[in-house]
Amino acid sequence: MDNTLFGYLNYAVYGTAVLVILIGLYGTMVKKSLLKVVIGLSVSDSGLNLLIVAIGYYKGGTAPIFSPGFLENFKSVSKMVDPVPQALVLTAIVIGFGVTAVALALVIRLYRHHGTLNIDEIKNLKW
Amino acid sequence: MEKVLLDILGAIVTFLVAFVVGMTYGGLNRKITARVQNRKGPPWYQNFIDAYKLSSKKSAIHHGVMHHLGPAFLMVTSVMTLLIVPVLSHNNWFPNLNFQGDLIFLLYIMTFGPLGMALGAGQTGNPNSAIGVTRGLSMMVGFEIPWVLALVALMIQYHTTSITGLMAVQAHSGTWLMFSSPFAFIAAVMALFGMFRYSPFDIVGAPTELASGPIAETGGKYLFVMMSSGSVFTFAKLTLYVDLFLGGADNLFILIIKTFALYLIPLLYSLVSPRYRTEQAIRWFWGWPSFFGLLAILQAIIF
Amino acid sequence: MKKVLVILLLATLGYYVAGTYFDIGFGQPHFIKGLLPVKDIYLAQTVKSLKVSNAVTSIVVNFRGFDTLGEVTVLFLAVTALGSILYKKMNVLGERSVLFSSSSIVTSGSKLLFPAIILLGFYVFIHGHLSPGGGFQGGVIIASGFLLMLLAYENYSVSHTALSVVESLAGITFAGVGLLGFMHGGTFLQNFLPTGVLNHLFSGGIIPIIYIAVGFKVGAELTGVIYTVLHEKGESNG
Amino acid sequence: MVGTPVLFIAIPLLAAFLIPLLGMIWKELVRIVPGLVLTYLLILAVNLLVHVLAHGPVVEVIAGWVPPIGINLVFSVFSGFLVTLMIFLGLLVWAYSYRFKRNVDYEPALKYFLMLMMLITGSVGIVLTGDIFNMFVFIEITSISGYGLTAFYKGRDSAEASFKYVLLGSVASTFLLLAIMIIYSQLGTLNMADIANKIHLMNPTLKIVSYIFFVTALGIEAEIFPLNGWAPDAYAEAPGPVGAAFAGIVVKASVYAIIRYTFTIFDLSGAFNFLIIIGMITLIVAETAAIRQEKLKRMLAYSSIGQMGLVLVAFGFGTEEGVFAALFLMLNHAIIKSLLFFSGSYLVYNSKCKYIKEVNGMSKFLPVTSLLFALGAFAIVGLPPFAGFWSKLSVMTAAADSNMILIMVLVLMVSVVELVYYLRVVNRIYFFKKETAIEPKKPTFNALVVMIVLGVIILAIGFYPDVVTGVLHKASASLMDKSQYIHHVLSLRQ
Amino acid sequence: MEMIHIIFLIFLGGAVLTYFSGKISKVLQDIFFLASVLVPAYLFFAYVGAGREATLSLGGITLIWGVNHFSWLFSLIVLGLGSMAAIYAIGYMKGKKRKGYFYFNFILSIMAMMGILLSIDLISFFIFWEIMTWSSYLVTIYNGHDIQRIGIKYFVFSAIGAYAMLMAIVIVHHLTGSFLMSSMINFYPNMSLSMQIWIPVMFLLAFGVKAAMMPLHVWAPDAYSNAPMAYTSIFSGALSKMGIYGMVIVLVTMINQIPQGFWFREVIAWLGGITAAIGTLWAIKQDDAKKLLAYSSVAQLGYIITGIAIGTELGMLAGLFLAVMHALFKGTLFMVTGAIEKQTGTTNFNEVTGLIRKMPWTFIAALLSIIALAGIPPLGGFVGKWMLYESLITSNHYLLVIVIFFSSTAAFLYCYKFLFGFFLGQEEKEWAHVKEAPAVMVVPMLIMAVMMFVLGTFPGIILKPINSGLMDLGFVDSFKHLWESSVILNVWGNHVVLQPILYWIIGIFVFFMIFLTWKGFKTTRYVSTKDISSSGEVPADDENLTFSVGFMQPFMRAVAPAMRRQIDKYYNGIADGLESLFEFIRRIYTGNGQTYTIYVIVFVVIVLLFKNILF
Repeated sequence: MDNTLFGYLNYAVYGTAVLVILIGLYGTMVKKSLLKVVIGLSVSDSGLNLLIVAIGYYKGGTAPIFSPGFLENFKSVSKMVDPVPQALVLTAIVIGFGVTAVALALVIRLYRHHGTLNIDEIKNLKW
Repeated sequence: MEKVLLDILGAIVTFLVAFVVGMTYGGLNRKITARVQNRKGPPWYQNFIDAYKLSSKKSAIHHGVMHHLGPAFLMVTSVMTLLIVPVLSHNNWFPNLNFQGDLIFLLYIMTFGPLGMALGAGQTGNPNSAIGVTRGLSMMVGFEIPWVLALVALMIQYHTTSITGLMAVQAHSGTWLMFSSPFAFIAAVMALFGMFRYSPFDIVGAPTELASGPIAETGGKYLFVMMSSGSVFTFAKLTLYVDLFLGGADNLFILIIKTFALYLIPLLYSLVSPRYRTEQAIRWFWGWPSFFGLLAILQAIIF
Repeated sequence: MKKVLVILLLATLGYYVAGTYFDIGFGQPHFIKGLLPVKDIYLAQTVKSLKVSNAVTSIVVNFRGFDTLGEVTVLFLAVTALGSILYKKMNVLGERSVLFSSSSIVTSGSKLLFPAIILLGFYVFIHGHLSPGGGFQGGVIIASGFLLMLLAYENYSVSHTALSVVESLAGITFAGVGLLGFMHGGTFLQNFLPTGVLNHLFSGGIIPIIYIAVGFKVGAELTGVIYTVLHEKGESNG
Repeated sequence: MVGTPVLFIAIPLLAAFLIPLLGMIWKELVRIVPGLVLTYLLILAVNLLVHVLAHGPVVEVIAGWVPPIGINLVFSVFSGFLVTLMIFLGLLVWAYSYRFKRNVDYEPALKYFLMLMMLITGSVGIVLTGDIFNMFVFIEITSISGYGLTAFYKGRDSAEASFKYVLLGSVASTFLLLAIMIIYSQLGTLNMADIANKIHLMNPTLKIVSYIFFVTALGIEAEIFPLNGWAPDAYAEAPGPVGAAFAGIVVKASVYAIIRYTFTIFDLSGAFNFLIIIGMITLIVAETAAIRQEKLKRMLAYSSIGQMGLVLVAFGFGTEEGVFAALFLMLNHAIIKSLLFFSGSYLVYNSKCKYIKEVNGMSKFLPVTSLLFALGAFAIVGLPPFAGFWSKLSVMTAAADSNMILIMVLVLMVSVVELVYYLRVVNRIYFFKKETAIEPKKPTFNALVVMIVLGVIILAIGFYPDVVTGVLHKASASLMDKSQYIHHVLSLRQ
Repeated sequence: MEMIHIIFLIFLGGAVLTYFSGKISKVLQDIFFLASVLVPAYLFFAYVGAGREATLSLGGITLIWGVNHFSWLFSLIVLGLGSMAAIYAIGYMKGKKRKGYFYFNFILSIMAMMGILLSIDLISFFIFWEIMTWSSYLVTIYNGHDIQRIGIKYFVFSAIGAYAMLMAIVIVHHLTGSFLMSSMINFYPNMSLSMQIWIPVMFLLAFGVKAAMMPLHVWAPDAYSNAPMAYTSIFSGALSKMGIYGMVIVLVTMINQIPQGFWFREVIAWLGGITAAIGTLWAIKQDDAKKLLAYSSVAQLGYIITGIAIGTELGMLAGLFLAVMHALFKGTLFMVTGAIEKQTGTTNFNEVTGLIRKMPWTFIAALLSIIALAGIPPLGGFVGKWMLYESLITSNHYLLVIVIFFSSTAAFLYCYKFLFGFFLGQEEKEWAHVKEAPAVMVVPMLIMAVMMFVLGTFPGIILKPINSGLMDLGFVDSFKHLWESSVILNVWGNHVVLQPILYWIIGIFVFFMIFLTWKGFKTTRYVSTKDISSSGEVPADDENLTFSVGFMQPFMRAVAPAMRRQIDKYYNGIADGLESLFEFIRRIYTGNGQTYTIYVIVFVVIVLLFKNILF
């Protein structure tokens, strides 16, 4: 790892992504409101997506789109960033959306059933 | 066939001897007790008179088959014990069953009669009988322990389980087992107290309290058989002790002396002892007598 | 107490996760030397055999098209699960929740914008193989158009049956195209159409077809989700 | 041509998209079509399995791109066996849930059967796929169907159970993606065989971290303690047949995933012991928790978790015998636990809280169901001559051959615990007086048939285990042969 | 197809047929039941001899069944007693509910026992062992009351034992690569010392449970007394002998081969002795005939265990002879109890009295078996007891012989209690209606009583098979020729000749019987038990004078210190402790989804922290 500005960026991007994941998890684990719990899940998903996309990045890379003239100008595909994480993140986002939708629907059901959003009061099933 | 007849004849003779001696001891017992208590007491032949009277009585009622047969069971035990115990050594008149049984067998055949009698007593429906029986059986568990300890000690010391074997040991060494195995003798004699059920171990019969316990509903011929069985049994037991510990006897006179001497021990002890309750009696037997029995076994192992 | 514990735990976890990714490195080649990463094959093949200029699209729809089929299924299932979870007896939709009614500027503005949004959505997924974007993105844009309408008009309604039919037809198209490829070339989702010329609209074989189907499906499904969740007022006893 | 693995995914997906349309034609079709699909898949699976047993694994590429470029499906004896088992169970679950509740509306029925079919498809996909990211997608398909099915009943705490499931499921997918990205960033590939081929080049620390994340993520689905908080709730609150599907199908798929990662993909020597440790902890905690349960389905759920722990332990021996034992356990557990869930659901059918005490004296009202429950209880604790015995024996044999004496002792002690709580229930069914006024519900005809079929299978395996041991031996051999797997997948040419 | 296969098929098919034929006709069910017990028994004795083997391959394991002299001996117990109990069961079960259930498990138990005896490999041994366990368990809880504790206790103990055995089996398989018993035995001397000790221990744990050995006996009294009496007779008579069967095999073929075997035998012999003593004491305390007999069974099994554990030939013979005798007399006694239960509806001594005149045949059977149980000559029990004492004395077990003797003497107390409680004492009006049990129940009892009588005088009948069985196990035979006659002897050369003794006893008995009856019995008249001299008064008809509460109170007071500690309580304490531990574990699942999420993170963090150790 070089000590240039880019070296710090290294820490900054991954660090941010991990931090966002952790913040999301913290919200999931500590917040009392069901909605906040779901938001926590969503936040950690975002962090994760950020992390995945960041892996695919190359210093100075271009978008993996062979727009007219690209091959003529660059001659090499190695200038492109890795398209695979992008494809994966697309899937991850959609799945994250699906899960969030289901979770929100469940929150609605729980609110209907218990009349509260406090997770500590929704403990009928235990032991 | 001739041998069988001879055997039966021998048995009858043995039985008669045992009956007479046993009855006499019973009479002497009553006499001695009376004298010690500063009474005149009945004559020594009083038991014969009682027996005669009982045997000539005719029973009018019975309480069922077991009640009817109970005395017969009792008699089987007495006679079988008598037949297995060698009455006189070196004597062809009383060989009986001497070589066909051993001490363990004897121990078990001795319990046959009490059980039969207990059944008879039970069928009468008299609660006192049943109470007496339970006390008797409980007490039996008590005194059997020192008794068996003593016997086991003898058996392991001399590597034989038969009475004749033990007698042969004494004849061979010339020493009575009473002296070579003193602890066993002590334990056995203490167990003898229980066997005779004289005071302080007379709670089984408990004449005043239980109306004589097991025999409460028995009279006439039944009582006669029981009484004679008791006499025979007394003699058989004493003979067994003599055989085991006092070197046996060559003729009847010596036998009677030795047995009477032995008989005096429980008799005299009974005169100075009040009655124990059942559990006290059991605990007593599991106390010092058993201790001596264990010592006997220790001795047998070490020597 | 609990919070401190959680923070400690997350800090430890973060230490390891971040450490791992710092080790991997950012923005520089991280593949182990000497290995040929699949992305190089993808980038080469997307031009060579698929004639698709958007490499992400070619991965999403063709190289890893099976993932996308699954992804579409996930969405479909999410809608189904949502419907199942929020299902109410008697088959009546609950009352719509309205916080405050929209002003006429909003309503007429929305009406104006709606066709443009829909058009943009169509554009995005039709050109998915040429430019950034694709079926998912286009579908989302379409759904956002419907969201706008739903927000602007209190009594705006979308036909549930129509949504369902679109959804199903789009899904069937995807799976059916895949099966056609299976029958044609022996493998599922195999390209059986001429690939055309790079950077032309009609190029890439089945890729645009699938992406269009995905676009319709995503649009319909997201609209369905929004519509269902919006009508969730009343009935507190479940 | 006997058919190809991709049809296991494609056909149900197509059907899933079709079902809403078909439902507009005739409402009953939404109930029937999944059954038809599953029947077809079962025939396909059996055919393929027979083929594979004779000719070796079938590797199917998708979209014409050979591994490692494209996604591939592998139908080896090992995965094929599991697929056949899952589809068979799925068919039974379908048949059982057909008219399980009388008065279900059209819409929920549609959604129920759709999600059930996708639950099965997702699990089958997990087992078949040869790509780690594709596996993630299938896991999500399974999970989301699971969330929906768990929350299917209204008016109970099912939403709560489902919410916990969602919570943990999301955490699981987070960890799964983290792990996948670590692997990808190092090896540049997502194909399992390719990864397995190259994994030795990886930095050990990264390898271990990614393995841990994988196990955590899959462990949540596979109900490893302490990751299984959702499981008892979900089992207890989901409809009865779905409980059986969870126990018999979903968990199996997740365990398969863990095993695939441990045996084939990663080459960590400590992983086997790790499996033994977590399996053992799971087994002990779950079985001991089960003994104090008051609700029938929760008890079954804990028991199911415990069994999965035992399966992991058996896999953890790392020997072919261990794998054989584990597969046998999985098979038995799938069949027997399904039977228990099926019959147990009817024993507490009309009860609201499903307390164990409500099964008291049910044998008088539901003789066949009670008998089958008792049969299942006897079988699952491993009493001969029922099916469970043979798997217990093979586990013990494998443990002895691996010199795991302590494990044997612990497993057997836990078995005693298991015995106790199952016997308690059986006692209640047969020898207690009925206390509550809950009306017993007679099983529907198809449910009865399903249960009897399961009972017959239990007896058949118990009396003649050879019907399955041959397949199981080949399946375990195919799992153990890692290089063969890699060879089969990577030798394909364009 | 070998005859052994056919026998098992008949058992199995018979069980199923019996179960389902009850839906058609009760009579048909009875016929099927009898047939499926008696036909295999006949086939076995007629067609299966030593050396015949049958195999079956299951799951890659070859199961081998065959018979040798030793297992033939036990088959005699199982099938003989089983047949008797089956005939008896027809009468006993008449009019009861759940007949099919009972018959089914009855047949399965017998099949399982036969399977155990015929097994040559360990797996089929274990399979049949478990079948035996659960089928007997199912019968144990037949009555349905109080089953929560009893049945489970039985099953849990059995399972612990069986699992220990399973462990031993698989370890043996690991060491030898084979499930055959013979290969285990052959390999045994080559094992490491720890295995040489642990494998027998694990086997003995299993057998000890079934044989109700001391610390493992707590299930037995409850289980024996709770099962229907028709079954308990084989439960106690035959099923418990399976433990003895296994013990003998382990002791003879394995433990005797190593020098440490001495300690094994000592410990087991002492456990047997203590079992006998404790069982007897508790039996005396019981007020219910079933419980009394159950505890008595425990005690008797203690003798048997002691006998076989001493390991001398005489001891083995004694133990096995006692096993046969125990099957006979305890089987009969349980049948007697069952007959009384059937006729009166209760087995409590405090309720039933004075049945002797109502049920005379039952009484005779009971009397003979009690005499045999107590070990009083001339019945068979004596022979076993005698040989046991002789073997103990001649092998230097001085203290053990005292323990055994104490137990055996104290046994008189409960023997008498049994007879008195049921048959003797006051005849109360309450039981005036009681009739003798039906012939189908009485005949088996009487047959067995006669057998006891015969064996008491001619023990050679059964000692010879025992001897050849022991020789099959590898015992050196030292006094084979003498078992032909009715003589029993010990290694010191002392002997008891039984035949003349019997004649003498009969002679004396008959003589005095005639003496008492001569001109007497006809003229005397029977009076009721109310006609007694109770302090000079005649009690009224409605006055209940029966003495049964606190029957052996004085004795119990004497031994009270020994009975203060109940092993049961320790087990209960352990069970309670475990339950609360489990309750605690259960609380891990708090019901809060967030907590579960925290668990996940905790798991990850812990594994990450220890990753260098784990991987």
